[in-house]
Amino acid sequence: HRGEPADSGKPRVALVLKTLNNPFFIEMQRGAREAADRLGVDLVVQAAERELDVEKQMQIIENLIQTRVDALCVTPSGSKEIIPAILKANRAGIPVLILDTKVDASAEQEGARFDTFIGSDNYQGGRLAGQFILEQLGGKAKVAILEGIPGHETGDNRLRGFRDAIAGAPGVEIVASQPANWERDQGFNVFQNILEAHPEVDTLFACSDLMALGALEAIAAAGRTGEIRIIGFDALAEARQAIAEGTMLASIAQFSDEMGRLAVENALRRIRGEEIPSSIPVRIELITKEQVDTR
Amino acid sequence: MKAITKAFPGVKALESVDFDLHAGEVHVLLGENGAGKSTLMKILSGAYQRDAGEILLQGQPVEIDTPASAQHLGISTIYQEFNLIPQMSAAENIFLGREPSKWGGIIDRERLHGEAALLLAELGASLDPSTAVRSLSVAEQQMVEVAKALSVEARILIMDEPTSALSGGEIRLLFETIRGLQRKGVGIVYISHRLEELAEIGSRVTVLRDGLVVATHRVGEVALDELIRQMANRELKDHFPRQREAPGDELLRVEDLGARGRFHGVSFSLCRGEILGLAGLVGSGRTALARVLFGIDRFDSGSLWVHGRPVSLNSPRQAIAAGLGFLTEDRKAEGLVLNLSLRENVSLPSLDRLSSWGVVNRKAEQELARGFVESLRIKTPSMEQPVVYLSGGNQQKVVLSKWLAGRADVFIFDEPTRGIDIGSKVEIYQLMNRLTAEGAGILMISSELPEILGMSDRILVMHEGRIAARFTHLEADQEKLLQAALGRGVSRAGAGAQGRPAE
Amino acid sequence: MSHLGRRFGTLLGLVLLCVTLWILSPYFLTPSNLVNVVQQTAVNAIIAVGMTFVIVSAGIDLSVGSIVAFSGVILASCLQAGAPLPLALLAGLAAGGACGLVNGLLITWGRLPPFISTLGMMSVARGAALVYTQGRPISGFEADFRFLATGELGFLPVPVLIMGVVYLLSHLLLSRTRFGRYTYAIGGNEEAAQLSGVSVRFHKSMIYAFSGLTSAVAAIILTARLNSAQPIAGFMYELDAIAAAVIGGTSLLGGEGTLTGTLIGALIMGVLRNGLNLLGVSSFLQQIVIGSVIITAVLVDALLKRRAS
Amino acid sequence: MSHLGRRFGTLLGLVLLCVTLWILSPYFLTPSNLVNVVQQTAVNAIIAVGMTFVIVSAGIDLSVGSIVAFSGVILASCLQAGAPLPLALLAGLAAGGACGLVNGLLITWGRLPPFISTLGMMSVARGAALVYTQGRPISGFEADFRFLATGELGFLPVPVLIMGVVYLLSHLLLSRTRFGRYTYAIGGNEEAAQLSGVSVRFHKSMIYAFSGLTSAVAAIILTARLNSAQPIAGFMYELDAIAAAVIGGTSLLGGEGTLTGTLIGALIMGVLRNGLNLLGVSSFLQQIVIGSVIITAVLVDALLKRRAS
Ligand SMILES: Nc1ncnc2c1ncn2[C@@H]1O[C@H](COP(=O)(O)OP(=O)(O)OP(=O)(O)O)[C@@H](O)[C@H]1O
Ligand SMILES: Nc1ncnc2c1ncn2[C@@H]1O[C@H](COP(=O)(O)OP(=O)(O)OP(=O)(O)O)[C@@H](O)[C@H]1O
Ligand SMILES: [Mg+2]
Ligand SMILES: [Mg+2]
Repeated sequence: HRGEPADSGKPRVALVLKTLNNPFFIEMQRGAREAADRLGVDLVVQAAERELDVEKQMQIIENLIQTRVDALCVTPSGSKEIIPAILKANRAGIPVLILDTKVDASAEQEGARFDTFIGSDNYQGGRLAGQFILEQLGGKAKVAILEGIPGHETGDNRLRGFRDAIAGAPGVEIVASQPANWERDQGFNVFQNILEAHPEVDTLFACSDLMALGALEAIAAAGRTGEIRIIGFDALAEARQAIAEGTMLASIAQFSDEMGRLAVENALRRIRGEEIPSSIPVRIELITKEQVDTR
Repeated sequence: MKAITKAFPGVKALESVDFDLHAGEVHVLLGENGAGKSTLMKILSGAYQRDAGEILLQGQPVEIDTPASAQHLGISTIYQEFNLIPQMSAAENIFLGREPSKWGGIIDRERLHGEAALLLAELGASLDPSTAVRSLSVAEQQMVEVAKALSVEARILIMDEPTSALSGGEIRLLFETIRGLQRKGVGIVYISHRLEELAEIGSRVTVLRDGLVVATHRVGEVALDELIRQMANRELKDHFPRQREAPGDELLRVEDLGARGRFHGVSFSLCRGEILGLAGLVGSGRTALARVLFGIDRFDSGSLWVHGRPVSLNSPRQAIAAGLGFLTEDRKAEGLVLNLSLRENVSLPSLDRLSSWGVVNRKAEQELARGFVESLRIKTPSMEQPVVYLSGGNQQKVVLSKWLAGRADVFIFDEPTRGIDIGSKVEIYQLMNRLTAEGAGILMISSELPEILGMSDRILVMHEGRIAARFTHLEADQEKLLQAALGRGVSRAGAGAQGRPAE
Repeated sequence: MSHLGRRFGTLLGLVLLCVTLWILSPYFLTPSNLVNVVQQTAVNAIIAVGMTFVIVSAGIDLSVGSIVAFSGVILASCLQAGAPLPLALLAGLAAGGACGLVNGLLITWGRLPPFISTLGMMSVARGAALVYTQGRPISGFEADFRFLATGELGFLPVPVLIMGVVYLLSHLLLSRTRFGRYTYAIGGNEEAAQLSGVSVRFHKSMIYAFSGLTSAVAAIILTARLNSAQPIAGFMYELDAIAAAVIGGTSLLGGEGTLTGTLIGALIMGVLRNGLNLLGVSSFLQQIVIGSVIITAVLVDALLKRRAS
Repeated sequence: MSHLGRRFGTLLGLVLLCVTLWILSPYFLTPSNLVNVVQQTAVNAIIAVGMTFVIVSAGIDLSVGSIVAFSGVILASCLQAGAPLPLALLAGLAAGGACGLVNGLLITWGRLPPFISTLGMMSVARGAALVYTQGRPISGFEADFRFLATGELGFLPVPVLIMGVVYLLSHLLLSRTRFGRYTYAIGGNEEAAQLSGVSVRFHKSMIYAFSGLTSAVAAIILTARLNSAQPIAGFMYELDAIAAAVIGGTSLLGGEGTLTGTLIGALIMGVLRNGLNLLGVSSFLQQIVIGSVIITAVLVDALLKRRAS
């Protein structure tokens, strides 16, 4: 009397995202969905309501294990906190593919096995942004930073990469670094306040495009459009448009749709018993006007 | 207590008051509403802190800074306003703070209920100790309060208007209990506005007026009229000023009305210009009837006419629109919005009339409130005083004003003079006279038989949810009413009131 | 007295905060920064208006943030579909008011506790916004709409003006009208209000609808300001709005509160966040400071009150 | 009667939910999944214990999530510093209890509204956790500690066992002891409780300390489960805990509520989330479903109650 979800005979792949409250992951979902439709895969996408909630992500994985999916693709909300969940999947004999965020090195000690890592490095992305300032902007900048939620790993990595890249560069000075909690409206407010205290700021690095787009409007409200170079992160569609219009200078693209596609493709290969590489790098690029225009 | 002084913002409640209490006596405290009686006792019980003065217990100065420390000193209190936890059972309330327990902290429920049942039975209260207090009637709650105070072995027992919500039977039993305590050497402070009680149980009496002690007498050495003069600072001649014209058209008619489990077969009518008294014992169904008449609760059988038309009232709003007004017996729970001001409480049912385009006319509101403050002599520092800070009697006057201010002509008054001093009562009776003269009819529920006898034109007596007897005010007397309320001699008394049939 | 004392205490808290910031930062007490602060406060302050009505009536509204998102995307999609500005605004307001009304009906006719009904609405409205937009923001509007955030009349930015008008009208509504009086009465003693002939169900429903409406007004400003409506907007706004009301002296037990108090409460939070940015306080420390300042501001108030009594 | 009716209604809601899921998904009613659900519910359910005490006393505790994070990192740092397990556990519990006690003291001696004091603590404890760890999680513990999450006694996972013990003891505390009676009394009518000689200040302080303590117990399980203590853990847990209590029939106005109700409330939320995952409902729709189910579950309850009266 009860429908048997696996009755289609299609391979079932689960994709567990950090959250769907973020265009980055919506793109990832889209990429995965397209691949799944193409390849005849039964794709289940689940995400916690809140990106920070590592425990909810663990619950989702536990629950999906109960439904005996054929493969599990996960974007870890916490690089260490994901390990117990991977162990559970291992025990259930479900292949695990990690996306976007690397699993902490201690996984090996713990005996947690995953089949591949598909993605790029947030730390690397932060470095790219920093190097861009050094190399392309003449190495001179008074920088303000908009941080994500304090203590949130993704933001921390981007931030560390950025700071490491510009460390020691004589002409680059960080004059302000404040959290705007990943949110567009806080990006607006916080940057408006930073501009009050530091009118000399000429460069903004925002740990996500959402905050950058908020700041963009704050700059417009202050009548200083074009005076401040904005570098965002994620290369959202809106950010690309802003880059094309010249109101934003650059953003870091991680191609999450590609990650989604690769995840489904490789999950399928893994289910069929084929070998897959233990690491599948996805491009990470700095997007500027040229790249946007050539698309 | 020596030279006790206490001020509230805008009010000097007590001014250098001396008060003493001997073991085994009942010291009655008299005074008008707002005279400071409750305040004085709250200082003794640790609920308030005095501004100046001294408290001596058996000659030793003591510091009473919390209710708990008063309890340790053997001072037990029945407050004028109920202090019960509505969600908890009667038994739990009675022993709150002193639960019988075993193994350090686990409550011994059996003992709790057993002892509570015993205490309540002693007081003649036939209520199940496990019922939640919020579903008890006001009178029953009062019994719980009394039981709560008696559950401690106290040296001093303070009783602030313990009988204002009770009727004859319970009062007698309560007095028995008081006498028993007296014999055990407990000193009792007794506050009441029912002066007839004074002679019955009082040993000494102290009169307070405006926060000052006027005099202390031995009971029996002073005439009632003299006490009244000392309280009110004026003469009071007629305690029940009755002025009535011949009754006019019928306002309200009830036929065979019944609500399951509460009352049945109730029929009567109320005409313009008359006061219909409704007497009965606690729990006889009077309040339940009033609630149905006002559209709060539904009836299961029978019918209801207002102004000659059959109506079915589904909400108080509809009842008010139909010309009804209902003064509830529980002023704190149902009558007042405690944190709103006097002005705002008085005008609440009349806001439709007092506002234009939804904007409240404050001037008109103030005028309205001022009128009642003056005519009912409500003691308050201002019209803007939140009613929570008024004395009990003055709160009652606010509830009364609230309904007098409306445009009703069918009034249901449930214990209207509860806690009101004798002087103000007369004023309220005069107001009732004025209402009837203007063509209103009043259904007056009261447990004070003198009031029922003194003010009603006709009297109904309820017993266990039925009308047990009907009288005209001429044929009734205390004994007849009491017998009927107890369910005795119904048939004999029943015929008289049919003199003016409902039809 | 107690009312006034209360408001005075929080006002003192605000003043103390401002003086501290004025000493610590040269940028704080500049006209442009002050205008910024008020402007940044507008969204929360406006949501807090409806919240104050709700809390005064002894309720709570957890759905305001989600209603901001929902009415924002409705408004934005109307604008993008080319609807004339007034119509789009009306659609946004109607969406917010409707969500609020559903809250009210669930509470009055469904007899749900306000916490549950608005918690449910919080999820449902957010989910509806996400489904409606497929999770994507709707961005890029005409100048006439954006004027609502970027425009100035005299030296006053339009959002500040809107906030002023909302506060003025709502203050009159709460303190001068029958509707306001019934709100206090319901919050103070619902049963007494009912027995006094107040149609409690009707009024409560209206109170929640009003809260939905003010959230929609906030959504208009937010959308115009960011030039974008996001389905994930307004996240955790309920907490800020409740905080503004409670810091401003509104009691969660109902029956007490004023809109001047709420405005002060919202300003305290706005000034605090602004100050932390101006001072460049490190992100980890910010949380500690915010918490401590909120506690201190209200402690000042509580102490003053104790003095008075 | 009303108590029982209330609990019965929510229980019926839970049963209906389970039956629906059983029909919709073959994976739901398997022993392993049921154990799984209960285990996932443990953290929220345990936090909700303290929350129930607080709400019954007519208060609110917004700081539970932050206390989870704070006591988690204290515990974790003790473990990493090589402290013996019992000592580390004690340190974590003490940290939680202390935060709760501060809440209580601010409320009783500082006369702050519970909302404000715990809102402040929510920020401060979170900030303290961030500063203490410099924002980084503390991970990797010995097997003996992790046993608290991964171990099983018989077929019962240890977290479920801990939850059972916490509920049993707390239920006795709330329903059988003076402490419990006073909690109800304070919530029902604080003034009356005071006048009856209950030391309201002392008891309230203890109630908030107890809530801090149960949050710390939850932190132990959470940390062991994730093998990591994060300074940002427990974000928005307060909402889930309050929801569990309120769905379970605890009134935010105080004086009413039971722990069996709260447990049912927590299970409803846990089962619901589990079921949505099993069914593979899309994330956007999930929010709509969660909101609707919460409303429906409590509506069932409200309807039953109306029938009864
Ligand atoms: N908490 C308070 N705050 C402000 N004023 C108060 C407070 N309590 C009492 N008062 C005022 O003190 C005066 C004395 O009040 P009290 O309650 O002692 O009167 P009472 O003699 O008991 O009157 P009643 O017969 O009406 O009970 C009154 O004017 C009252 O308004
Ligand atoms: N609709 C109702 N819902 C709940 N309880 C009710 C309702 N109507 C009446 N009661 C309760 O039923 C009990 C009996 O009330 P009843 O009206 O019989 O008392 P009464 O005659 O008014 O007594 P009193 O002398 O106290 O006025 C009381 O506890 C009252 O509160
Ligand atoms: Mg008194
Ligand atoms: Mg009665």
